[in-house]
Amino acid sequence: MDKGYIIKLLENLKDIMMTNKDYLIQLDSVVGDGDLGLTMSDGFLAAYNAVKDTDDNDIGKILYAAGKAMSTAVPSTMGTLMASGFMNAGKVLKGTTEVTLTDIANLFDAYLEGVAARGKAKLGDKTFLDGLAPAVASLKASAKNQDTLEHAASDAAYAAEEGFMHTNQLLAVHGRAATRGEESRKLLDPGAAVAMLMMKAFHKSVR
Amino acid sequence: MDKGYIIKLLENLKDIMMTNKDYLIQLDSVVGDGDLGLTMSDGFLAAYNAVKDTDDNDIGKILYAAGKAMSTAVPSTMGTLMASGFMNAGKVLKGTTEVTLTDIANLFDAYLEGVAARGKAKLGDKTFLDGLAPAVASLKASAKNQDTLEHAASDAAYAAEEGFMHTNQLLAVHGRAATRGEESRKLLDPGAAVAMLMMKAFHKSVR
Amino acid sequence: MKKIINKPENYVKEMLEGLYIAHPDLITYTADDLHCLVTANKREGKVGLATGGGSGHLPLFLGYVGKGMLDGCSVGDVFQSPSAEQMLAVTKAIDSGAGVLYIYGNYNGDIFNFDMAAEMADFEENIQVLSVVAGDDVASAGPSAPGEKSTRRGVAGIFFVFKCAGAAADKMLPLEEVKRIAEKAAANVRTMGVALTPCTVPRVGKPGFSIGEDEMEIGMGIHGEAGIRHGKIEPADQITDEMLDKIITDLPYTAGNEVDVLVNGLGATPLDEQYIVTRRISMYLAEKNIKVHRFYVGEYATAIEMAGISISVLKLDAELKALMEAPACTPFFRQ
Amino acid sequence: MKKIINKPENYVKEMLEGLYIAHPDLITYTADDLHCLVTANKREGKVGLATGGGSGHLPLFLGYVGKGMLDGCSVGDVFQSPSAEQMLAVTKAIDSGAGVLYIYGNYNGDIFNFDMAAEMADFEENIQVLSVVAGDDVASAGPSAPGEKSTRRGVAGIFFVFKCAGAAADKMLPLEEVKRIAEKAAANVRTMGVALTPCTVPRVGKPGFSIGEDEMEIGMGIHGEAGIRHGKIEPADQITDEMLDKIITDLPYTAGNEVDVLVNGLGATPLDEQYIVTRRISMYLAEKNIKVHRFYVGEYATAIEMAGISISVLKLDAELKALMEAPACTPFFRQ
Ligand SMILES: Nc1ncnc2c1ncn2[C@@H]1O[C@H](COP(=O)(O)OP(=O)(O)O)[C@@H](O)[C@H]1O
Ligand SMILES: Nc1ncnc2c1ncn2[C@@H]1O[C@H](COP(=O)(O)OP(=O)(O)O)[C@@H](O)[C@H]1O
Ligand SMILES: [Mg+2]
Ligand SMILES: [Mg+2]
Ligand SMILES: [Mg+2]
Ligand SMILES: [Mg+2]
Repeated sequence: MDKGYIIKLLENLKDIMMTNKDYLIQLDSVVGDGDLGLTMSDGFLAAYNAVKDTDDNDIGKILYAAGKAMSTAVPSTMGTLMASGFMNAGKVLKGTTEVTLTDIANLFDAYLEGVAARGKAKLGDKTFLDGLAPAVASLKASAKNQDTLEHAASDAAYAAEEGFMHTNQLLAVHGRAATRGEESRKLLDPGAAVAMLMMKAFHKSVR
Repeated sequence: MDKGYIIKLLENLKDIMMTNKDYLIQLDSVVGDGDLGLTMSDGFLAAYNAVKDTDDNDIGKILYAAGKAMSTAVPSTMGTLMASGFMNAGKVLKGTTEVTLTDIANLFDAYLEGVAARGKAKLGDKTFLDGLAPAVASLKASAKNQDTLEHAASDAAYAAEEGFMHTNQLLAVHGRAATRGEESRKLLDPGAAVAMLMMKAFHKSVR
Repeated sequence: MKKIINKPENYVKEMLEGLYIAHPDLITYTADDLHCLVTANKREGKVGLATGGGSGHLPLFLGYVGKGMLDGCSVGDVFQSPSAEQMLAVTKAIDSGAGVLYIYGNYNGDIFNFDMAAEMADFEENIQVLSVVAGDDVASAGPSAPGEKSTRRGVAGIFFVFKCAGAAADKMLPLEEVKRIAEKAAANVRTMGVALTPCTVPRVGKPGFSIGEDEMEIGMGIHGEAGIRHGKIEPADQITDEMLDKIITDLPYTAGNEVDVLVNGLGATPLDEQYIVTRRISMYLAEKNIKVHRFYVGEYATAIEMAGISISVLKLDAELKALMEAPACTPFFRQ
Repeated sequence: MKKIINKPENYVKEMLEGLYIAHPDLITYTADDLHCLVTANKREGKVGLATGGGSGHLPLFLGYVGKGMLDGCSVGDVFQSPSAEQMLAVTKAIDSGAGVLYIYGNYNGDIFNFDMAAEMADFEENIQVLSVVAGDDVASAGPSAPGEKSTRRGVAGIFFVFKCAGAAADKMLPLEEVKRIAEKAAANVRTMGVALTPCTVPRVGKPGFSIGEDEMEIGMGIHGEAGIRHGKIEPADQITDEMLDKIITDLPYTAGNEVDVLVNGLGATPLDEQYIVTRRISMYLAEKNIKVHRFYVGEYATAIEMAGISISVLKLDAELKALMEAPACTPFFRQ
């Protein structure tokens, strides 16, 4: 798969954030300031628009450019974290023009790393990481097992969803949610919902 | 009559303002900021206190000192005007140690002059002047006619009351009341009520 | 009443105590009376400039005492004139033989007391005192006929009069000259304001009037005096234009004029809004070909915690412009 | 929502336009983007100081760009971080080879973006960038363990960090030294606030939270973050004492210490009340034998039109004291 696939992936990511704008707003309104639906739809749109007509074949550069566009468009907490994910994935995949399942596992792993390096949250801190990390682990296992791409994506989406659903067991320690202390525990984390949506879009992109 | 009478007059003025504190507050609340009852009772009290134990026999100096004390105690519109009245009366009566009806007519005439010079209002502007001016005219006429003091004071009190009652025909052109324009016309002027009370106290002081 | 205060009757006293604590290098008081505020840096031989008025308008009036502006200020209770005796005490403290100029706003109580103080200064102390009364609020009355006394209220525009007269006195000009300049500044400044919320005198404890939840009062005075119209709140640009229309045509200010502009917050209005208004003023005046020499933006004359803004415009000539540019250092104004 | 604005979505843009119109001698912008504010008086060879953050806190942050303080500020939407790219544009504009120091408040969005900008500046532009994050609000979290990152929010106390670092950079000290001084100032400042009313983000149009009619919230953050307790309004002296008790014991500040004190209005609170609080602080600290070198009183960091006050205390040593005394000239702060 070449850059055409990556751009399709970005398009699917944009579409799912647009479709779920109100859902994200609703989740973030309970825990935070309610802007997540707006920032994610605006941000992934900006990312997609920045590269959809690119002449570049370098998948790394494309991802980096998408991330930069996103960081400019939506400098909110999640906006900057998602941008950091794309930019780190871009650095890791720099020079690549074709990707396999292993590369895609590496892509999301680098994305996760980028977010983690920027946000300095730990697993279990009730953040985006708790949605994406299980999916990345699943992808890596699938790559090792030489699963089909579609099967790997389906498993990853399922893992992300489980990760998200599990966030209502966790205590928030970052951002606005953290100011609620113990009360935050029973709520679902909006950022982790974004991870779940990302993996759903990834699944769709390989079907 | 010597300074003993003047001090008694000041005492009666103080008493009547204390007794009518709420009445003046009420009148001023309709037209202005409602402080007139407080400033007049505080002001005439300060005037009386400043001279009640004086060793000075000079009636002019006593009146001047009473006015100065009043101006310090209550630097509001009416406070300063009443102080100016006393101070001008003091200047005119300076050196006098005994007073007759004619002197008292001069005293209130000078008081009126002092207020007018300070406030620069004209008769008919719906102010204190419209209460006091008819009383002073009446006193002067009584002095000319060589009326008894008590009779003169009674006439003056009556004239002041009439003057006050007449202020609901006049258009306010000074102070807060003026901001109401034509609407001010149907209201009684609180400052003119003070003139009426002054003349009532004067009447009491000679009975 | 949502205020961070102690006993309302101590409001002014405690505010003044805080002021003297915070600005010992610039201000002090005389006659053992906190209300008699004077500069800590008296200059011998200079004309003394004094103002005074009720509290509740900070930084007006006392905040402009310092270097290059005023020398003294008598401070009254909230919205109440200080006494003539207090004014006299300030006058005595700041006079150094060159005489004293009073500059204050056009309010009955203040006029009566300053007049009385001027007489006392003359009779009792042999100090020469002249007075300039500022009445810049175009919403408060029509223009006065030539020779007639203005019936307009004094509002934020008095800042320009303080600044020009202060710079003139600082140049060691004689009393008559300083007065001429103060009068010239006063004659060339016009102000208009808009209020969105009322204000609460601490001793009264509740707002003295009310403005509907979605309404504004155009032309309201800084004690809540009625304006020229009230109505629904409009966009900032529209409100600004309405105020400028009144101001510009009053003096009038015409194409080719150069002006200084003061955008003044009345107490609760954020600086952001003041700058949004500044932006529109700049566009409006550019269109009329009136050149802005300098904008002053911030809280210069407030009405306790009223929300609202006023705009003051000073028409400049070479003389006033140079005086406006002179340095000044006071607790609230530095240039 | 009682505001003098035009379309809420143009609030920040129009505010910025007004600012550039009013202060052309001090500030300008770079990268063709109003949000990328830089000094109009760049000094070659000097370490560049940049800050940034959401709008709604004027004069924070941009109001401290000028001579002797900051060189640049990226401006976000109301209560929202500016973007890393905007920060980078400011960084490029203010660097003159000596490197750039970022000083900003401890908020997630700002941290992420400033970190990203610092990386970009390094990778893409080869500009050396260091950062100091200010977290002075004692009400927002407990003190952090040694070596641990503070989780405290940055509030008005950042003014002291700007002032000290600004003066250090003005002395042409190298980047590492300016950073050391900024860190020292940040380590020695503590703040606590009290809020009486909520504030309204223009695009939202209604208050984000509410405070009971006769209630206050002690320790509330400048975006309305929950405080440490809410209750009936108390006398100013009592509120002041409660805030100072928390501040003083936190660092701690002890007998013999010398401090600078900032009494900050949050937007709608009149100066009078700020001085009433100043008075009490002076009494309180005198009793504890802590000497006040200087009081700063006024609006230094607001929360749109919130009513309330914060108190910040900076512990001085000879080095910080000299830096605090250095001159500065910015749109909102002159000394
Ligand atoms: N340090 C962090 N690392 C990873 N994710 C984080 C971190 N802090 C917050 N988040 C995520 O950000 C989400 C909120 O994002 P967003 O709405 O943009 O925040 P805000 O509006 O408060 O700036 C949270 O639900 C959480 O998942
Ligand atoms: N220029 C003036 N000359 C004489 N009396 C005046 C003048 N202006 C106002 N007054 C009187 O003052 C009264 C109001 O006094 P006061 O309550 O002290 O005023 P305020 O509270 O507005 O300062 C009016 O009722 C009127 O009689
Ligand atoms: Mg959010
Ligand atoms: Mg947000
Ligand atoms: Mg009254
Ligand atoms: Mg009154």
